[in-house]
Amino acid sequence: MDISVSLPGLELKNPIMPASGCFGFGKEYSRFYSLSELGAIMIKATTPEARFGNETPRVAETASGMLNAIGLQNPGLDKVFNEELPWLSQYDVPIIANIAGKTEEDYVEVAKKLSTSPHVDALELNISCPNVKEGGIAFGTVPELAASLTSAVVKASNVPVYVKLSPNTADVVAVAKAVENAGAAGLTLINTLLGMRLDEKSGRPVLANHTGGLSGPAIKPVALRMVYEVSQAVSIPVIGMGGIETVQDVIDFISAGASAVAIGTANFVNPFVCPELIAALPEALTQVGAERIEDIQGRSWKSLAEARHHRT
Amino acid sequence: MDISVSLPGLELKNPIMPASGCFGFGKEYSRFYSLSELGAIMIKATTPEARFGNETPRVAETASGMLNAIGLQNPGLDKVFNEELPWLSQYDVPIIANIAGKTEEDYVEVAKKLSTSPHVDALELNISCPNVKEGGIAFGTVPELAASLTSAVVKASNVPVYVKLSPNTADVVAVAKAVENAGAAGLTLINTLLGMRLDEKSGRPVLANHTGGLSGPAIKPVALRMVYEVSQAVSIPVIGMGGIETVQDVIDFISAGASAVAIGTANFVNPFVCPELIAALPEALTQVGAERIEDIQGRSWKSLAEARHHRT
Amino acid sequence: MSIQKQLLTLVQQNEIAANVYEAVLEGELVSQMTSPGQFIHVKVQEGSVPLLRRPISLCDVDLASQRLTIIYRAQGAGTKALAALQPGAKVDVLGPLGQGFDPEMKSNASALLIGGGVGVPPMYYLSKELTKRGVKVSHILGFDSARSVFYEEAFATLGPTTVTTVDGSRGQKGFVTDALSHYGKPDRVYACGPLPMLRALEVACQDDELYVSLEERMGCGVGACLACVCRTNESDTAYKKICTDGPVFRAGEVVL
Amino acid sequence: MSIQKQLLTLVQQNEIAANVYEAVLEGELVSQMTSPGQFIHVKVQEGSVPLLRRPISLCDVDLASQRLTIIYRAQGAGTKALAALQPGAKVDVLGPLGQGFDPEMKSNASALLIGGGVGVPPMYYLSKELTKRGVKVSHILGFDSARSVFYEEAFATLGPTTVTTVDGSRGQKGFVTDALSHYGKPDRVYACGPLPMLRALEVACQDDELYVSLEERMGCGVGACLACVCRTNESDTAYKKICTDGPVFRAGEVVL
Ligand SMILES: Cc1cc2nc3c(=O)[nH]c(=O)nc-3n(C[C@H](O)[C@H](O)[C@H](O)COP(=O)(O)OP(=O)(O)OC[C@H]3O[C@@H](n4cnc5c(N)ncnc54)[C@H](O)[C@@H]3O)c2cc1C
Ligand SMILES: Cc1cc2nc3c(=O)[nH]c(=O)nc-3n(C[C@H](O)[C@H](O)[C@H](O)COP(=O)(O)OP(=O)(O)OC[C@H]3O[C@@H](n4cnc5c(N)ncnc54)[C@H](O)[C@@H]3O)c2cc1C
Ligand SMILES: Cc1cc2nc3c(=O)[nH]c(=O)nc-3n(C[C@H](O)[C@H](O)[C@H](O)COP(=O)(O)O)c2cc1C
Ligand SMILES: Cc1cc2nc3c(=O)[nH]c(=O)nc-3n(C[C@H](O)[C@H](O)[C@H](O)COP(=O)(O)O)c2cc1C
Ligand code: FES
Ligand code: FES
Repeated sequence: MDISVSLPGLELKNPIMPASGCFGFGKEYSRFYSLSELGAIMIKATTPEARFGNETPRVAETASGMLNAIGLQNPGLDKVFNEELPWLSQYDVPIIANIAGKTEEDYVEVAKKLSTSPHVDALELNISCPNVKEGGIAFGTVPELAASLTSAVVKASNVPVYVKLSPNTADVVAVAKAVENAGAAGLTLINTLLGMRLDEKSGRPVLANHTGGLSGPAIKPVALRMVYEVSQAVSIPVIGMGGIETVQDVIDFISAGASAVAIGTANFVNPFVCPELIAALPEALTQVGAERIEDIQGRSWKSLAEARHHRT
Repeated sequence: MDISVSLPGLELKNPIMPASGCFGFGKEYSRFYSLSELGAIMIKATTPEARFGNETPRVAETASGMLNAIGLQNPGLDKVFNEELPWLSQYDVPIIANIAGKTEEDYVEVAKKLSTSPHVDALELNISCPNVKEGGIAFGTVPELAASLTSAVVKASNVPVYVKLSPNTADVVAVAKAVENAGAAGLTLINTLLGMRLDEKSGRPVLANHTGGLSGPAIKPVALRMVYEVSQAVSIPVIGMGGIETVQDVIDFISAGASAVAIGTANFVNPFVCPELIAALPEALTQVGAERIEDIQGRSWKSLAEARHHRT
Repeated sequence: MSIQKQLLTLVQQNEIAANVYEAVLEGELVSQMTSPGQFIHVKVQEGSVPLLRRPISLCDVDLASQRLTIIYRAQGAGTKALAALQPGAKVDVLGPLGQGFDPEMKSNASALLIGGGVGVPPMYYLSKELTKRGVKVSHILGFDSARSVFYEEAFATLGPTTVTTVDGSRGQKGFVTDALSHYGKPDRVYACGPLPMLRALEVACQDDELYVSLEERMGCGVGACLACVCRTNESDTAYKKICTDGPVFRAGEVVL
Repeated sequence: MSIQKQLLTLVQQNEIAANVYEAVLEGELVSQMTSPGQFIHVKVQEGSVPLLRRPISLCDVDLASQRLTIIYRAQGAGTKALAALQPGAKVDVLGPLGQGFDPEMKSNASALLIGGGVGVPPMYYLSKELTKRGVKVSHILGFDSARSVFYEEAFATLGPTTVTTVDGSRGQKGFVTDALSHYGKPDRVYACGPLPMLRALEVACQDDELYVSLEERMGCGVGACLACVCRTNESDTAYKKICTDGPVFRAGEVVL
């Protein structure tokens, strides 16, 4: 079965890719399987300068989820450009570079340089990191700010720009439409929900950063709802993520309207999750009567629209 | 140990109460234990007219959580006033009446009448129901709208008004401050997060309403974070809720800054959860070195503030 | 009869048809379970996955040994976890819940019991209770295919029994309604199964005294959350709760 | 030596001190586990609660029988669930992970091994490997109180062993640092335990060749998520990952 997917700038062998921040720059998981098996790789957020990130503890577990407050630790633009990306070029896999910063200038600087790398196929504009004051979350919750940042980055970039949306907002559709109008080639969602855990004895926050981003199966219902809403409202493709662990989860996100999906937290639980999902997908598609991804993409709302249509 | 709590309009024997919509008007759980054991009862949302609510299915399960889309089904203002409330008066327990509507006039009408009932001790203004188009969620996400609705209801009410905040917003603190300034006597949070589940085979939404409100342990980290942020920013009391199941969860919410807590979904899992938590609380407080609720209330941020203070 | 929550002990569990399990639970609480058509609400395992209880009908009760039998299809997370439990496991049961079938009929009256799929189990306890009262029982049991059939002989010991399968791989090919003609006009008809089956029976048995048992996704199981309502014809906002007013209703009492 | 994920079989489990469990796991993967100080990353049970793996040090390995021993404190959700498993259970193990202690020393060299609480277990495998190489080992094992003490005799068969307890209910009263004076100047010191203990040792053993094993909350355990970093003195942004660069570091290599 053909499970390839074509997206702006990205010819994916399959719709499964690791999510940014959960896969480093690929080296670690390359010890478990060949990265060429993946649909694409979303690499860790890059900022202009190297960053240490937050103090530890940086993770805490919650019911069916985890909190993280890494704080955009990364080796900085130059090192990513000169070392990480060339290393990745040994694999036959599209690279989506996640970019972050404090100011519009930061984003533009990273976008400009990374998008000229022969190894970068698309950018993922991270306007939704909840773990650093300047992590772009303000950009991500105000449609106008999101749009103007998107315009600037699209202008600076040589490759298609995907915008990563924050779930910490009252109206994700408004942000989605704003960045679509501003030239985004696609959308990726969701980033983590802002949460916290307290130490049982002391009552203090477990995370050094106090609050962190909630990911994992706990957030899947929220993610699915946002993919469902956004994919109906825009005409650019959506890459869905949030709590995906099983091939049924992949089917669910595609049914909700995603063209491809990303896997975050599940890599930590099972380092082989991405190749396992890729291997399981054809059979799962057959089970739901699909011959290719598009057959079920958005079927959650397409079937409802048809039902409405037939009724009138 | 004294676990009583005094809040505006409410003298609570203990800080544990069932959350609105998860306890009907009390009758069902009165078969399991005496309602007089409870700190208070938050009764099901009341609207001016009787409502049937949404079609079924109305619930779906998710990882460590559940979705509901009841749709504010209730017997209407008159029946609540004339039948449900007088029935409840046989118990020695404060009643917090949750009120909802489509328009400001609706809210005011319900507030005016219910607050004159001798059996109602406080109102809970539900500006956060995600399951009906007019469920107030727009009121709940825009600070100005929330404030003007709160003013109107406070003016109409004979009893203190608590405002129930929505988590489906980028800035819960802004809404909290706005309604505090508008005269709210206290805040209750959080209501459910908007989510969805798809049927595995058909790919269609499981809920007839398509989307629903996510509750249960999955949302606890988000709820805790919001209680933590809001309780630091306002000087009115906060009643915390979202995923509480165990006495440790109660300790966590109080540590985060809540003065009392409400239990929703857990009632469905264990009909005895409220009295069990009430019974377990004194020992749990002792374990963390507290002699009364206030000793640990807000300790998550009070200790951090002290640490900051000592450092400078 | 009071609703209680108790840990029952799983004493036996068998797969009796494809993905269909028969489990026997033992404990004091069982002595409350005297009404066929009632259900128990099962918390399959501790912890938050699966979170909610699962409603399962009483299939058989032995008051003397304080044992109850349930039969369920392992389909989703909860029932699969239940199927994985080993004898000796403790199972958290809330019950008995709901209004069961009224088994009071005159001796020698005739009753037709119709079950579809996992709607068959409650019919067994009901059939035994009716038989005790001298009622002449007959059964129509509908399944997908031979692989799904269970309890055919057990029912046959109580009264005439027709099995139908959709694919004809066992018994009569077709739906339960296709077998109605064998049984003339019984004094009462009891039915439990998928909604389309119940709707078809409501039409086919419109002249009979028909009782149906309904299913709906539940939250609390005790009437508090309003997850499980169905409409009645009385008014736009009138409703019944399946968990407490039902699951058994007289045909016509609620809108199917 | 490659990291793999495999289901090991729990063959034995005992509570050997208050809330402290010794578990023996068997499977092929064990043949990779040749380096003391390395750890395994354990998915205690299927499903999303607990979600993440738990890092636990190798305490002993028997390559011949393909069995490993771990000792862990049952404190939170994951380790409590692990403690509840019965022999025969399958446990999903990822490993071996991290850089262990370097056990290569000259025969007859002297090594002092210091463990605190659940930092004691890795010292046992290390002590056996050093002993194999003819190294003279001594041990200081620090615990809270007599109730928490384990493996005292096991260590004593390998070399001189001092137990300290904070409350003095067993061995010497005080901290491990209070017992250092008994052991002169060893050629090398190895330590694993709580951060305050390691910090105290960094000061007390500043003239020694000291190796410490660190703990931090982990996400992936394989170097990808950056949950477990610690700073080094090289620069503001310089760091080491405990899961892959460690957990064992030469004192001074990282900032404690
Ligand atoms: C009164 C009553 C009696 C029942 N008796 C039986 C019986 O004797 N044997 C049997 O096999 N089944 C019976 N059912 C159906 C049974 O409850 C569901 O099959 C079961 O809850 C599904 O759980 P799951 O973990 O397999 O599915 P999941 O898909 O994991 O369930 C997710 C959620 O949906 C609910 N749900 C899913 N399907 C149904 C359904 N058909 N009815 C109600 N809730 C559902 C679950 O309770 C749970 O909350 C009965 C249902 C009701 C309401
Ligand atoms: C390299 C390494 C080796 C270890 N070896 C041992 C050992 O041999 N014996 C032993 O008893 N303990 C050991 N620990 C500590 C052990 O990992 C934790 O006690 C355990 O993860 C706590 O899990 P829980 O389910 O009990 O706690 P929870 O409170 O349920 O855990 C919640 C989360 O916090 C993490 N966590 C909590 N405490 C710690 C901690 N101290 N260190 C790391 N993560 C933590 C958990 O992994 C989990 O992700 C080791 C830790 C590391 C990093
Ligand atoms: C440890 C960790 C680090 C993350 N770092 C980033 C990041 O650098 N940039 C980003 O856009 N998202 C980051 N995310 C968010 C994930 O890419 C993903 O959007 C989110 O975790 C939801 O997916 P999941 O539930 O599959 O993990 C991070 C998530 C985790 C758990
Ligand atoms: C079935 C159901 C019905 C609810 N109905 C209401 C309601 O009528 N009014 C309201 O303010 N909140 C309602 N809620 C929200 C709860 O009061 C509570 O805020 C939320 O469920 C989070 O708490 P929990 O995780 O303990 O359930 C409802 C929740 C559930 C699960
Ligand atoms: S399941 Fe809650 S009212 Fe019926
Ligand atoms: S735990 Fe993920 S990098 Fe160490």
